[in-house]
Amino acid sequence: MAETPPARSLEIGRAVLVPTLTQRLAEAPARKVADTSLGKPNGADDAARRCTRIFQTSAEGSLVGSMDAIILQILNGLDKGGAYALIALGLTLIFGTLGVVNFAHGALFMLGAFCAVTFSRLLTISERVRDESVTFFEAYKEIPYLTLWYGDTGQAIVDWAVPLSILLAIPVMVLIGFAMERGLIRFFYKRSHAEQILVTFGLAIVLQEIVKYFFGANPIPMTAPPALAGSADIGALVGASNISYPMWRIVYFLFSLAVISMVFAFLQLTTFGMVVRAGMADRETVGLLGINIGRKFTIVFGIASAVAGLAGVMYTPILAPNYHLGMDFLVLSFVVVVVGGMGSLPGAVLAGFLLGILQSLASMTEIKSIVPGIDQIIIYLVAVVVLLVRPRGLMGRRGVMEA
Amino acid sequence: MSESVMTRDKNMSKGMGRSPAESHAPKGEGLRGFMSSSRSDYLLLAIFALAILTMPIWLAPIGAGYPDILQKFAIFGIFALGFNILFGFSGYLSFGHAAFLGTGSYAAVWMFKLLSMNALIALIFAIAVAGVFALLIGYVSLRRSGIYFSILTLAFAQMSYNLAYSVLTPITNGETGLQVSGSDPRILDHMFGSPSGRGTPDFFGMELQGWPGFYFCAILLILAFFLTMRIRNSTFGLMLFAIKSNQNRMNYTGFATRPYLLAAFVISGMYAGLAGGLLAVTDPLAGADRMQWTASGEVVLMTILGGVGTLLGPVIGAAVMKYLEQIFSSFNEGFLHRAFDFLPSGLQDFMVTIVSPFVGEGWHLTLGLMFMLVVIFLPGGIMEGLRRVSGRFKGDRGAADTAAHAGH
Amino acid sequence: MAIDTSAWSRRRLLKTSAALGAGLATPHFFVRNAWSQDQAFCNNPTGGNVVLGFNVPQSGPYADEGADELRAFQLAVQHLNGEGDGGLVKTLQPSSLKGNGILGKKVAFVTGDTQTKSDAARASAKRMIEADKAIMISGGSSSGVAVAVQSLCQDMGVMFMAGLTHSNDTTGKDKRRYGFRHFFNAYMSGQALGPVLAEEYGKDRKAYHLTADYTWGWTQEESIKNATEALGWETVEAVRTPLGAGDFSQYLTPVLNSGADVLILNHYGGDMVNSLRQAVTQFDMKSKQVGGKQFEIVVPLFSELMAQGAGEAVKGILGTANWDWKLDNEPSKILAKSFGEAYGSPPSQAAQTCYVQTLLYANAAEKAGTFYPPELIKALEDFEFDGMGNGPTLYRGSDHQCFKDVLVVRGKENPTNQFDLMEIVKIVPRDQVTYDASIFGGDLGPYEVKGCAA
Amino acid sequence: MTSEILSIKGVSKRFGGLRALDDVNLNVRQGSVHAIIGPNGAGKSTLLNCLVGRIIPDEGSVTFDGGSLLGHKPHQINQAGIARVFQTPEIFGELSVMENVMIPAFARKDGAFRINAWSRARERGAVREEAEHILDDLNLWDQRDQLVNSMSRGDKRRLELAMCLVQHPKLLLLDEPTAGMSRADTNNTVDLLKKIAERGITKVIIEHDMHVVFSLADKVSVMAQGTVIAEGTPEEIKASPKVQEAYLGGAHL
Repeated sequence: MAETPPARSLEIGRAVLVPTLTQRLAEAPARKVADTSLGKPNGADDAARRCTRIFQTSAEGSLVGSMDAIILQILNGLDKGGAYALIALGLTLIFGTLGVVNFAHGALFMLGAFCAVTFSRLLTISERVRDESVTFFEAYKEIPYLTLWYGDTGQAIVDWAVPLSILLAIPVMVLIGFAMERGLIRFFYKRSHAEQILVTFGLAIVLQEIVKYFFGANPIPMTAPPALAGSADIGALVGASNISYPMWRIVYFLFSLAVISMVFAFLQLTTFGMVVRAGMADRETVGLLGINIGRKFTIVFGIASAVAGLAGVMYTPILAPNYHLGMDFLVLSFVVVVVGGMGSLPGAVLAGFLLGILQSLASMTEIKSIVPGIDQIIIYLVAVVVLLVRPRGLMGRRGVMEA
Repeated sequence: MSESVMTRDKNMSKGMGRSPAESHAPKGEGLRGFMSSSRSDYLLLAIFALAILTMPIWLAPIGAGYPDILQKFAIFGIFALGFNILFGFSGYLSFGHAAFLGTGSYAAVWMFKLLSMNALIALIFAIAVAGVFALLIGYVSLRRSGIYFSILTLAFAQMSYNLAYSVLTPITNGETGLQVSGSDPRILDHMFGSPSGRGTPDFFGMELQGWPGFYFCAILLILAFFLTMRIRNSTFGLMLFAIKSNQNRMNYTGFATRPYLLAAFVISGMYAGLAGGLLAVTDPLAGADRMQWTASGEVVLMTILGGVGTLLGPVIGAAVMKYLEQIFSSFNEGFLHRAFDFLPSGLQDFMVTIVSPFVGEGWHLTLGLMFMLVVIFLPGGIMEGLRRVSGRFKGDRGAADTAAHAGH
Repeated sequence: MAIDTSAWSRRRLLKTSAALGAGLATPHFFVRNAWSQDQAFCNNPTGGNVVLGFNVPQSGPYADEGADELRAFQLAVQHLNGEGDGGLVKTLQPSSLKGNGILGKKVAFVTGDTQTKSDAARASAKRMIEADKAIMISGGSSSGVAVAVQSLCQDMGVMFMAGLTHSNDTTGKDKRRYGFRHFFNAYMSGQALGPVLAEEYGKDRKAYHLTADYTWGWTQEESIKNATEALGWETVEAVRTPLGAGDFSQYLTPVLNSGADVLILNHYGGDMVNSLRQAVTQFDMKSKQVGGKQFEIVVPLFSELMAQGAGEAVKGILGTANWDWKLDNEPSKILAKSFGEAYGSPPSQAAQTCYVQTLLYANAAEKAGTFYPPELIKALEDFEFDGMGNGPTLYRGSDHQCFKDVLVVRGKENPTNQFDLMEIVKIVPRDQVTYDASIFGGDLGPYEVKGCAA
Repeated sequence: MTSEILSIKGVSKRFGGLRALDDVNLNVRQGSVHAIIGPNGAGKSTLLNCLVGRIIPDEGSVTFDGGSLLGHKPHQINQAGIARVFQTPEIFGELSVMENVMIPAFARKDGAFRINAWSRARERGAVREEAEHILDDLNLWDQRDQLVNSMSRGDKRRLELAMCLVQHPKLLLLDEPTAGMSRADTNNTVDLLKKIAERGITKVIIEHDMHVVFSLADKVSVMAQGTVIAEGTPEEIKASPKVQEAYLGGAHL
């Protein structure tokens, strides 16, 4: 019947669990103290008390508890915001330089995620072995060749499939970006935004239907490498007690920072970047300087596509990808871009993190009990408030996309 | 009322004589009918009405000759017509019009529940509520323009949708959708002793399901079309086109543009409310899905697909999209095998293999491809395609006409 | 797609539905009066065919589940027409099925896409009824859709045999005379799951609910809450999460510090896949200790496709199911074999319920000797049967809910093959999950409706 | 009352660190043609923008026809009787010439908002008549049904002028009406402007072409570095050594 807890955890067989187990057992009493100090909320509707719980210091240290909660939510916001920022960054890049409203950008994010799926499928190309355990009909199970041939090393490569698939995703996504720009988008630079929306939306639908055709509609589970799965105690880092947070999410946040820095460094430090920035500031002038912007645009599109793709690759362990993933992020990413200010790269990043954090904080039970449903509308509410207070978003320039 | 207007119109046009602008109309059709004569307007209206009312006959061969889909054609036609008044005439792209569609539906169902199953009361209420809602959202959103305006409308609609789905369930009945039931008060019906047993909306005794429902929607579509035509030809419509063309000049010409835009926004919101109300009238259930951004996006796509700023385009775009959604999605492999039955067996299988990814569960693929093809090859939407085709048919005669105008 | 896996069965199907084309093309407009005079009910089949309408999600997040349901429908149609191995047509007890269609008419079918949206589902159902003259509608992969289509069918006078719908409302406050549900509901999940939870995790537990913020989520939360609180559990918090939130981390972080030691995920589909995976693989909850107790996660409603989507995370998670292909009884084995041979994978519980619903409809028609819905409804009401894989089953007349054994299942720790995702922990007997129909209220409505013939 | 229709007193405007306008004082007499000249970046267009409400000055006052213009929106200022011709024509490119002229005519008739969905635009007889007159006056009659986008640059400018004139403004602001025109076109425009001078509309003209300035203006103000450095009759300006030095040195006379 009920197994003893330690044996059970071991049985799950994730290597990382074993060393942390003793540590965790040691923590248990401390946690218990914190638990009791939080008090047992039994009436889920006592809003006032909850308010007190977050905002007021109490002798028993409930501040520590609520601070923990707030820190955790900010962490949540950061990794969520990382994804928003990466998608919005590419969207803004395309918009700022090319002046194209790209409704297929969410689809690029989705394609990135499926690059990871494909890569891990390639790694696990398997021998089909007749599965004897199914007796009703002929069924086959599969054992990856990598494991068959290289044993543990092979298995390790399979385990690290998601981060490794970045290697596949960058060239593939850049190529997809090139193809999209050369084959379709470039014919739409001079067309109205409405037509750009229609054609890129059509493209997004086509792309997702193609993915559905090959991968089905069900979400596909992707796992983080074992060493980065599970959660880490980062309480020590920030000087608070007992904050454990999923490791992969921390990785994702750092990854997004790295990619954002790389994009900014590229734009600031290279001649190419200078031209692109000049193009974002004043496209006509750059054209007059006799610089071949066409070529540059293609490369910009490739970069934007790769950034969206990378965001998708690394997001797969957090969100099991399905063909619909892009559409789910589409509206959100546009809100992020607009809140940041059309055409402003720092604005897109800032808005991404800001909305991520606000969304997380609004999901706290304490806040939901004061304003029911706030977590469902917070993003849009913030968008409305920002746009009414700052007409062109947080960092937008005058005259861009206002007509 | 409308009759007196018509007579006045006729007299006027007689009095005015034929201006050069009239003969110019065929060429300028892509533009607007602002300068077109009332005679050609009424001809168009008559043809439109005839085509709509005979849809059950001429759409039957392609599998769309049944009441529900024709109701949808008419209802979404009204929705798109109204949307076009804002987007097509004034150039302001709202990404939140589904909010008014949903509001209209909820308002209509609440009228069914509280007052009476009479469609007229429900529709008036639906239009009014959607209009007020549009006034509020429009007043705030129109403080911004361009994509900032679009995102504001989107944000309001998404908030409405999310709340309707969850927190506002007491009003909207959430995911399941608001329905009528036998235990509703229906004060008026009970007062006049005619509680409708089945809970079917009626129009003074005529139950509005099936074919009567379609004709009811169709007549409202024709009225909506007529009204849109009038708006387009009015000074108000001219002002909207002028705003779309050059808002700066409008300001320096002494026009406060925002009242015009707000009026257009509210009018198109009321069209959406009427469409939403009709959805409830033909099928008394209002769900939150109607307010989702995808529904807002759908009407944008319908309008662009049909032809932005044209009169007929949005109606055609709406019908094409609903047709794909309803009919293409229903073509399964069995249907395809029957369709290609005339071919030899091997070829038949081949054709089925080729076609099947595009129909049935693949209908979205066709939709996406169609969007792309239309935008790439027909920048003005389906209307542009029709114009080109008719231009080719007319051939030399058309060219001669144009030359004649040029020499005028 | 997956349908392609068995060319032979498809070919045969095509023949059976071949004669449909002509009927479809006839404008409804002209023939309406013809049949409304002599046959006073909606879509009474006049030719050699009877048309059933299968309304499943073909696009959107539940498309794969819809595809599996569609396969089951197609298999059921084959079996009813006496093709293939006959499947459960042979095992139904008591049976009036003859294996030559329904009442001597060949069974044909039409399909539609619900998009998991009430509006689209009703439009699709209306097309089947108005244009394709379907006499019965079945399918659906969500309760909102089921309730919406069910009430439409009541108005139109067409039978609705619900597919996968788990909300109490479908046969509770929104029940309809023309609607029947074979699938179990949230209340039964709670009743079945409660004792097992107490047995496995003890009676002194503190539960934290994450609930999808819409009607199904709420009824499930309520049912599980009632069942567990009756056992002595305490509910620490019940948090509503937006549908389709994707990333649930902001709702998961507070769980471990709340003092709760059990997380109950009232999610379905993509939400369940994501929340469960995030809780297990990222927040590492299953290896945590709270107050000296092992932290546990419960997913009250399981499905095979979701288990597939959740991957490793589903291991050791308790939940309930309507049916499982590994059940050790003859009909289940026959169905698994028949379905597996045709499509290369065993049927999901959604597929089984759709298959059974189709057969039960056909059986009721044979039993009543007519397609006239009121007679058919009466034949189904309080129909006691067996041989469909769920053990002895009652279609209760007072709310049109099936009562049968409910399975408590657990995500398998060491699956022996790719289809072996769940193990059956307990088969909870029918008596234990039966309840009084009056607790959910609702009104079935009349037998006789004006319907679409009017 | 003075005979000044427009009076600008102490107007200043800063953009960041740049002083675009620095204590500008200017008076325009009723019925006169007042030219503002000056090198590029002298603040001429900024001053016009202040007059039509596009820019709000930091300091100073602008009085028009007895009332202050500051704080009013562009459309209100237009309704007060100021019309402006822009450097690059601001016209309704997608509409016909006739419609372009009818819109400002309507504005004068019912400038306030009014939904009149039932009145067919083309049947508003009085408005149409007025528009036809103006088109005739400005030699645009033959092009009345043409789409504006397809017109030549010179015609577009003429159209914009027509759109302003149909409103019968009390004050007409012209921002470089002959910029980029051939000599022949310029002469035509000068003739045209002389012709409308007969209507007695007060005009403020920004112009680079001295030939135009001296053949039209009653009074000239010279601006440099955001302020007015000289003012007088054309003859006085021509004679002023200060102006010669600051501006006219490099100009074609």
